[in-house]
Amino acid sequence: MSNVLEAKVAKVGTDEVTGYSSYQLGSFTFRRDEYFAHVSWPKGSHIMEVDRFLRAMVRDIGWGFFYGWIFFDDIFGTTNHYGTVDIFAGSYDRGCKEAGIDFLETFKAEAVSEAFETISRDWISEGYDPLNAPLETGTPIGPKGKERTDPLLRAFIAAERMLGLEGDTPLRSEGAGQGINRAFADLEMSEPDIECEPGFEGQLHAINLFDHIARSDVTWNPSISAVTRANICCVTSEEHMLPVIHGNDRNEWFIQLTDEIHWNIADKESGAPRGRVVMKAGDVCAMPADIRHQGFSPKRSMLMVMENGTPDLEKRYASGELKPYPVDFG
Amino acid sequence: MSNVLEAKVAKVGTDEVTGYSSYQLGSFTFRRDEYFAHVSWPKGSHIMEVDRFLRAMVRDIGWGFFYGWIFFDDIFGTTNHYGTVDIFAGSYDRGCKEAGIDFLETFKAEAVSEAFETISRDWISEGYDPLNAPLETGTPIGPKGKERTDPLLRAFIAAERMLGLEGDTPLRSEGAGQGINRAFADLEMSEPDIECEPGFEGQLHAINLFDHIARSDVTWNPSISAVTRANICCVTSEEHMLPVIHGNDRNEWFIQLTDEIHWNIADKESGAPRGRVVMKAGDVCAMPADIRHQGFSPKRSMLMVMENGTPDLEKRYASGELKPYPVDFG
Amino acid sequence: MAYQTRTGSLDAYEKGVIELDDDLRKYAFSNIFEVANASQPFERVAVVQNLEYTAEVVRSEGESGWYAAPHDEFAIVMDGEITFHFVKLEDDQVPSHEGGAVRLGAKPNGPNMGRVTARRGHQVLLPKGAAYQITSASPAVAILQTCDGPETVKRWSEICVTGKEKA
Amino acid sequence: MAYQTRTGSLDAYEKGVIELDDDLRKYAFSNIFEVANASQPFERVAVVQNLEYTAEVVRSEGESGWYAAPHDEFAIVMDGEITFHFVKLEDDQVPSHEGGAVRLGAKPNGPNMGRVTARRGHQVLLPKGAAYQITSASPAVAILQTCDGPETVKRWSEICVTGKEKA
Ligand SMILES: [Fe+3]
Ligand SMILES: [Fe+3]
Repeated sequence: MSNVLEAKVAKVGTDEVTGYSSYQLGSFTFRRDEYFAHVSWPKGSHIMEVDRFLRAMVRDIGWGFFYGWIFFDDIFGTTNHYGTVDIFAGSYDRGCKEAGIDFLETFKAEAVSEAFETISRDWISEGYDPLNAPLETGTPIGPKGKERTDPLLRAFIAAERMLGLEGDTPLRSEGAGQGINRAFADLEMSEPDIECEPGFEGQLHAINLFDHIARSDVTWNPSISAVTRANICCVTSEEHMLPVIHGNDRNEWFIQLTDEIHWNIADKESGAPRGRVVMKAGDVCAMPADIRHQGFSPKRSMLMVMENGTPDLEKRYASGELKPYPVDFG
Repeated sequence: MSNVLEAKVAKVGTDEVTGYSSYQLGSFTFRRDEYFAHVSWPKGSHIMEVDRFLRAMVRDIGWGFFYGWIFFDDIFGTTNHYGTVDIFAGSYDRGCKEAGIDFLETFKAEAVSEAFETISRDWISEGYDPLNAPLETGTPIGPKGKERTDPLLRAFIAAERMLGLEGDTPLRSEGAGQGINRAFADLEMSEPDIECEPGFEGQLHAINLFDHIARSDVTWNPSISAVTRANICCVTSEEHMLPVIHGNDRNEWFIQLTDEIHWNIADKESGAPRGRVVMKAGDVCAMPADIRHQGFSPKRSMLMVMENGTPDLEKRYASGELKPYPVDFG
Repeated sequence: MAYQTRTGSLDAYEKGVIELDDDLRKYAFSNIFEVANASQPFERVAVVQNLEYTAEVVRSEGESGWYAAPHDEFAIVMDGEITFHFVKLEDDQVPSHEGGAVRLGAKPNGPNMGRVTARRGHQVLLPKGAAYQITSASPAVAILQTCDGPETVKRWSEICVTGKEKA
Repeated sequence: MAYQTRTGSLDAYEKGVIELDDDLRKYAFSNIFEVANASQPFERVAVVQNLEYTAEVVRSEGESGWYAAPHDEFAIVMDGEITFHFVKLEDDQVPSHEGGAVRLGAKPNGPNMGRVTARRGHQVLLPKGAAYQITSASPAVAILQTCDGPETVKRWSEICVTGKEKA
């Protein structure tokens, strides 16, 4: 890991025509216009459609940089070192590396969080929420509008033990204004029947997990449903495309609960394609630690993601102590 | 060139939920859902955001497949052989080639035109025009809506000698309902003064070319302004991003008339990035015959494109008789 | 637009596709309904393994034995209807092996805590400190979120797409 | 939103950027205002060359000589104001060399066809069969769409970014 810069985000200026500000963090500068986000660094620069950029950025912050590599696209992204975070451009793209324009700087995680939040806050206006599916929100293109006053980032909602337990994260509900998403309106919903003997009140617990997922107004934003020791089981409601390409520093697993998601799989280091996995309801698939993956969900679907949150696990994979795939076929 | 298939487009079926039909041409199938276009072929498949796909497809037909390679994205596209057209997937992507999933079929040009028009017609609904800039049209996502009844494709408007000459292509005008684009509202416009001696009426000619360009309601859709023998001079009004990546089979030239465009340059064969060119008003740059290029115009700008339409020129470049760059520095 | 949500069941499921220029075993691609169809009632077949953590598929049909684990487990019903019966364990009855469910010799003596009946999409807590029995009148399927343990059945080569299946 | 259209001029232009892992000479990147600033009045400096076809930059300042070509040419005024004067040529006066403009020894004898005064953004036909003179009260810039000819000035190494400029 290279030097950890003590840099913090700084405003560079404000465009008079569009109203958007530009920012600097270390050697990176961030600028947007009506259509594009522009990232530049000493050896190069990169243009992304602003919708794609903002959808990636708010998730990256919301997830606390998640596990491993978060590619905003093939070129730009972050790597989580759990305390520090790399911002990179072209470092995991064969073409950029060969052209010698790749660049990487390591920052304190809080500095990157603060920078990304500052940029998102300035670049997002009322009527557009990058955590919503494209069919359910407005567009970020055009000049700066009215500032959003509601919370921009709805991070991971983390159940401690299980959703809906007393004192734990509550379930989503009609009463809280969380309606069933249009894409799940056809699902028959019922409540589990709990018959508890006197004296054991609160010790038996069951929920309608599908109902909870169906009421999520955000997409590609997993939240924890139940925890077994360091095994973190997340559920999420997926529509359109995962706005990032994820390169994990450990193995993770997907269980497709409803509908289908298409996953593009590529080599983690070079980005070279390895092919695709189409997961349909009931399918289970591991995402090995040596790939990057991006999902496409044409219809909103329900996905369960299993992550192993054991501390320092990334080091055991990086050192080769653990193989980059989960199952020994014997 | 491989065998030319005698295939024609065929409808495969219609999705009951979204209302969109799927189509087959040769070994390729084309399907769309609310968000994505899906192209599949015997060895693989590919997902593209439907807006990107349709913006590329209508231009590819409108241009008559243009010169050389039209990449819809890094993976999928067409190559013009002037009479026949290749449809390819991964054939010019290093990763796909190494993975062995690349595929190419050659069709008669009219068969590809017919297929792409049939698909576009079915997949585009009222309120969305892929020839317009994103800020000036609706979105193609969601289920099939009302069919558009106006002409879908506004091809190349080709002046024979020069725009506005009697009997040649007329200039755009307020009277014809062609207003000045919002992005050029600040430009002072005037008419050239023509003082013609008696007897020479119609022999002197001058126009406000900027006014003509400023009234274009389409973007990234060049039209011919003036012709010197086989030298085709095109003008176009550019906003957002060129919806294709162009790999030319000959040299072409850009003259930036107003504002600025960022061009990403990559190797034509492999797609490996070579860097970027930012062109500002008055800049002139050649696009050599061994690259692919994609432009980004944050503000609507005016661009002049010079193409050499000499017949069979592509063969002289392909054979190596002509160098893949235009100027001998001596 | 009237969306149609696709869920799977023992009787009707569609398996996806895995087309990769890689060793498919690294992805351990399986389908829980296919696994359940090929399982004995109450076999706990691992479909997910993350070091010591597992997700196991159970085909519930009739009455199971009694199970307990030294940690919380969770069940998600994916098809049919399952009733979970719970008996409170004394502290010294709670199994102390490393992890995963263990099958008890018989119904433990201890107070009935009650029962939970769950259907598709329901998630049920199988709390540490309780023993549970799984019952279904007709075949049903659940996913158990648990740890690798003495009851975990591994037959990866049979359940996963390895690219070596007969065409 | 009030957009601001950026045009260039002899006095104020901003040149873009070319950052490529390639021989920059293949791209022949130049700027017409920079070229015009460094040109003698009425030099026709090639900035585009597509085999026999060219675009040439002219700095118009005062009165030019008289030109004619064996094909149509076109001028686009990019800065200032330019008046083009036209004289009709007899058929046997039309130059018959391969292409591009040729400078005539003097104003040809023939009838005046008239004149065109053009400003920024205007395109003017310089028709085959006519001779033309270019005049400007103050310095102005035009791009000529024409062919490589006897008057075409080539100094690519001077006008183009080659990556070998002093820093
Ligand atoms: Fe992931
Ligand atoms: Fe091009």
